[in-house]
Amino acid sequence: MKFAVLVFPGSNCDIDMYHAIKDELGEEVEYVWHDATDLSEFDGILVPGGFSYGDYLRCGAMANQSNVMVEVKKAAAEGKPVLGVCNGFQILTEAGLLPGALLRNVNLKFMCRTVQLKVENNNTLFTNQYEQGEIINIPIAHGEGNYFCDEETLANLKANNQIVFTYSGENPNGSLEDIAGIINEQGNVLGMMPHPERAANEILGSSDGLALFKSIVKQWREQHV
Amino acid sequence: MSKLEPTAEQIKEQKLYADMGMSDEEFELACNIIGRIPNWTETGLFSVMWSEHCSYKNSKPVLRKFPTKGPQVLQGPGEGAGIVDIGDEQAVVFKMESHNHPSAIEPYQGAATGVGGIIRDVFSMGARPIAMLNSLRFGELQSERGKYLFEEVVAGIAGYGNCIGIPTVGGEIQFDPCYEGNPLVNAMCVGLIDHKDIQRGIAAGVGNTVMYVGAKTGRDGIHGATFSSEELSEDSEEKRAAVQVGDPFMEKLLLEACLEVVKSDALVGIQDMGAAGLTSSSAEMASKAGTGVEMNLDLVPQRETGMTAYEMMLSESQERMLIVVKHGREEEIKAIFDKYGLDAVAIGRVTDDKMLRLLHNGEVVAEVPADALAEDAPVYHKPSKEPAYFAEFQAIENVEPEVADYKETLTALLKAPTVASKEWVYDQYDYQVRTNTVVAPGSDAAVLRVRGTNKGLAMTTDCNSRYIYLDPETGGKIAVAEAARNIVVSGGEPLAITDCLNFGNPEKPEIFWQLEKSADGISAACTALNAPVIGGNVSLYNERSGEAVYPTPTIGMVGLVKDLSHVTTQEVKNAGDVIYLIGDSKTEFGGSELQKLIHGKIFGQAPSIDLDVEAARQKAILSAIRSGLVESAHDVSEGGVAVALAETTFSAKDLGIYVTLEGSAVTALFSESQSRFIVTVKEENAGEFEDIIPEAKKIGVVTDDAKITINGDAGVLVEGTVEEFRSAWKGAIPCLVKSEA
Amino acid sequence: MTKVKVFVTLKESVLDPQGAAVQGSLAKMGYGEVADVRIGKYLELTISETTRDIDSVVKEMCEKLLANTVIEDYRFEVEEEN
Amino acid sequence: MTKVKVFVTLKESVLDPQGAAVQGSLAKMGYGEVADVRIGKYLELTISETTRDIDSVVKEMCEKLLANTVIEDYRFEVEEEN
Ligand SMILES: Nc1ncnc2c1ncn2[C@@H]1O[C@H](COP(=O)(O)OP(=O)(O)O)[C@@H](O)[C@H]1O
Ligand SMILES: [Mg+2]
Repeated sequence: MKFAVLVFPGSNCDIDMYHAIKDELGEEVEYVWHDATDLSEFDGILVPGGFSYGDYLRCGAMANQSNVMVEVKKAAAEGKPVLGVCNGFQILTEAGLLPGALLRNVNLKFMCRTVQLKVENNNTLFTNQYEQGEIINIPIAHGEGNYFCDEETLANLKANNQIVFTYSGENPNGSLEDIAGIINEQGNVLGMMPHPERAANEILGSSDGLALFKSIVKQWREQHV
Repeated sequence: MSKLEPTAEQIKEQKLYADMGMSDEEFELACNIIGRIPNWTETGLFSVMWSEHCSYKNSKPVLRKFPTKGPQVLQGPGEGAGIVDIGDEQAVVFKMESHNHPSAIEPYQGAATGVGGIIRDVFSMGARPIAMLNSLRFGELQSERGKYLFEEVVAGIAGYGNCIGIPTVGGEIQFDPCYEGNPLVNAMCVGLIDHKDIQRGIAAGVGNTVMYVGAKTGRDGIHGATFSSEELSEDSEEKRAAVQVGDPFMEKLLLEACLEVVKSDALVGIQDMGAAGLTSSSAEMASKAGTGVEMNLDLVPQRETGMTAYEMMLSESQERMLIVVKHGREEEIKAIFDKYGLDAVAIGRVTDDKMLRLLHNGEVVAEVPADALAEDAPVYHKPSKEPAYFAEFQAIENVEPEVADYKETLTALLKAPTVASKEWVYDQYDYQVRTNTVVAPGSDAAVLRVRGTNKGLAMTTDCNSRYIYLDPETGGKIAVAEAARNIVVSGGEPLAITDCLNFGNPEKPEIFWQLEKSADGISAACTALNAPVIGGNVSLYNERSGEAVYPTPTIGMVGLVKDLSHVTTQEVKNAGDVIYLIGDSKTEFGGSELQKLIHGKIFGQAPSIDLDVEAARQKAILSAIRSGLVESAHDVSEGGVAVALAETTFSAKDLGIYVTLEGSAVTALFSESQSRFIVTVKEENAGEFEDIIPEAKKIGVVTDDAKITINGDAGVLVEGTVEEFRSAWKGAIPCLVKSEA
Repeated sequence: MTKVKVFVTLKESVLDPQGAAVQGSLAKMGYGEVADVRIGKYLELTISETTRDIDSVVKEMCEKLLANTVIEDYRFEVEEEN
Repeated sequence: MTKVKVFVTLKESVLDPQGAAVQGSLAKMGYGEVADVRIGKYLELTISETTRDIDSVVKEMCEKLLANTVIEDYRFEVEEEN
């Protein structure tokens, strides 16, 4: 399986994502610059964290104007897996690929720590390697991860089982309903604030994030043999 | 804005140079060097390059004392940052720098631009920055202003470092009233480089092209270096030109572009525009290469209209670099910067006449020998005098303070902001980005893996300025020794140090004495511990309304972890492990947390240190760690053994400790004697461990009850749950920051 | 040159933790009379001569980039040319 | 209840990295006519009845908290009471 890691000016978790795929997962992966106009050779799109365009104005807003986002929308419509982590999640909401928005953390501070997540839905292409209800340790590092959407959207998310991860125990940023990650209705676009790519090797404290990437590959293999 | 500039005659007659911080003698010297009276722009060039901040004119004689050589050193002091070999054709690059005065005026931007500046120093060597550390000093978080400074400085460091995507992995913070009006903000950057990519800041090759890259020049920070070379006073706020605002996004682009450019053989030299911006970078690059540089200022990218030559040359706008490129290959280089949307403009060329020549609006507006600016600043041997307080303190005998309740005292020490958990701070730093952080903040040194190898780099910043105030020479030794201890207990071998010498006004003989003596101490310890000085920074005039800060020569040290399996952390690991204490606890309380707690001030003698003992012990501990015998290791610092023991339980999972300490209780618990360590070892390895470190004393065991029990000769001294001590330690800073004054 | 002032504010229904924090600080500082604070963005655009209709261009920019209409409202004022 | 609108902007000579980045994005999006963007803060204060003089209270609050006068300027408008 071949992954693209998008790189916007100011992305900074791009190499983390790249190495998680290459070194820990052992799959093919390439960096793709923000002005790329063709993603057809890739089977999965990873939108990494960081501070695209400095996160000036609004997190993810300027990145959403890049050429490559047109292609990301195409890939999403074709049903390819698209994963946005942290700033990647913010970009996907700005792009309208996922509902809602991410506001400033309630304590108004950037937070870096490892949190516990609950797998709310293991029946997705991103989570099939987890147990339903499993608690996993994944780091967060963000200043604006406070998920918000209106009531109607929330009702839809619930009705369609689109809430994939919630914070378990402590809710670090004030997210609505402890939401840490959501998926689109079609089930192929996932956005989450915590960083699974930072939890891909025990030497860094946790390898609980690896199963997420393994889930993507498993599903893809099943469909492509 | 372009009002008429004073003429050369006016500058001389009205002594206008004095406002720029130049003395009469210095102005005369400048006149002699160029054989005429310098014009306004030229006077500006001299004044800023001859400021303490750029020329080290007062501190040079002191800096010469430092040992700077060793087989591991690839680049010592003199370039943007020092470089040390780590094998496999790789090297580590690091440096620390202060941004004290800007942070006192505008703490968020002051700290942020300090971080940005030190990062540029590292990537201008061609290195990829991999980690940031810092060393901070504030007042005691009692006043609103004090809290504001603390919160904003931390936010500024976080804001810049997080955005640019370099993990901030460690640091240290002390709180003392002497820093209330003049906080210290020292930032350190560590980078990684392949030997073949090492760059230098030189303008070599007559006819080559000088290019300006990065952010546009504005009127911000004009005369910043001069401002840093004066005491702070009530009118400092007004005196300051437009405050520099950091743009970490711009710097991220500049960083990536420069690291691409250094791979090109079209690049000849590169240097960041730090203090004194365009002036220092051009003059220094020419001087180092033995060439001259001619620049046409009309071509400098400008953010504001109507800027004069003087303003452009003295601006300290951030996120800019000066590079020298082989003639004819400018377009290749420009293409790389274009990709990142950055300005890269040819503004001049390298000449053979050793002059810095500036053109503006078709006229030569300055013509000064580059060496005169970069090399020929006068060097002063300031008078030095032992302050009266020193003899008084030395005459005070070491006595053991009285403590009524040991548990209460331990709790109070854990709550002292200098000892308390710094989690509130490092929670705001992205310490994991780039996924190499093996040991995150919270243990002794931070450890990063070197991707693609099995090696690691341990790093720390340390300086107990209270000891240095009491006894600069001894305190200087301790600062280096403590840094080395933190490296060693983490499984690393000290490689080298960088330092940041934060002192008061060197024109006061007592301050100069502090500077000299602490440099002696640092030198002795660096020699004993085989950790040469590869670079650093001097920040003098740290005074507010005549009151100097404690002498604070911060030490930043990097060590090599030869194999990641050696990585060791401070928290205890398994119930049943044996706890050892290495080193004697003596009646030493001068400058201690306990003294501060009881008396509200410090006095007396600093703890003593024997560098031979220190070196031998560090060697032994590292060898035990490398033999795989050590489960956890921690050095004993502020607050003594009781605090160190408690700290070993705070991030352990449901474990506790049960120990018995010999000797007088207050000394055993709270003395701050040096060269002590706490180590835990699996029971089955105890014999082998004792063979390596015969002097290690078994003091107890790790328990599974999450309790801390410390016994003395005559029974229980301290007993409580880990949780009650942990919450005191963890809650202290958040509580201070929130509470009202 | 035309100056345009753009105001971007959080929608009524969206929580404004920053505004709440400022209101809390003001109360502590003795300004109890400040009952509510909402914080938004204020942008000043300088627009050079253009053949396009300023109002519709600015509206477009707001919709596409300057505001996120899921959580924010915007309004703008076009100043006299000079 | 009185509404006060406070505008906090960076001083002229202070760099505005946000504004510069937004201007760059707008240019790429085809809005080349936007020559300059400066970004500031816009605060809406709701002030309950008070015996103090609104103007001087707001000025005080701006100086002390709402603006960082080292790098920012501020101005405000007091709206009619209702
Ligand atoms: N300003 C800071 N930034 C990041 N980490 C910090 C800072 N201050 C302290 N820390 C971290 O907190 C831990 C304890 O610091 P400290 O008490 O200074 O340790 P030590 O006494 O071993 O030098 C260390 O891991 C250190 O890196
Ligand atoms: Mg330590």
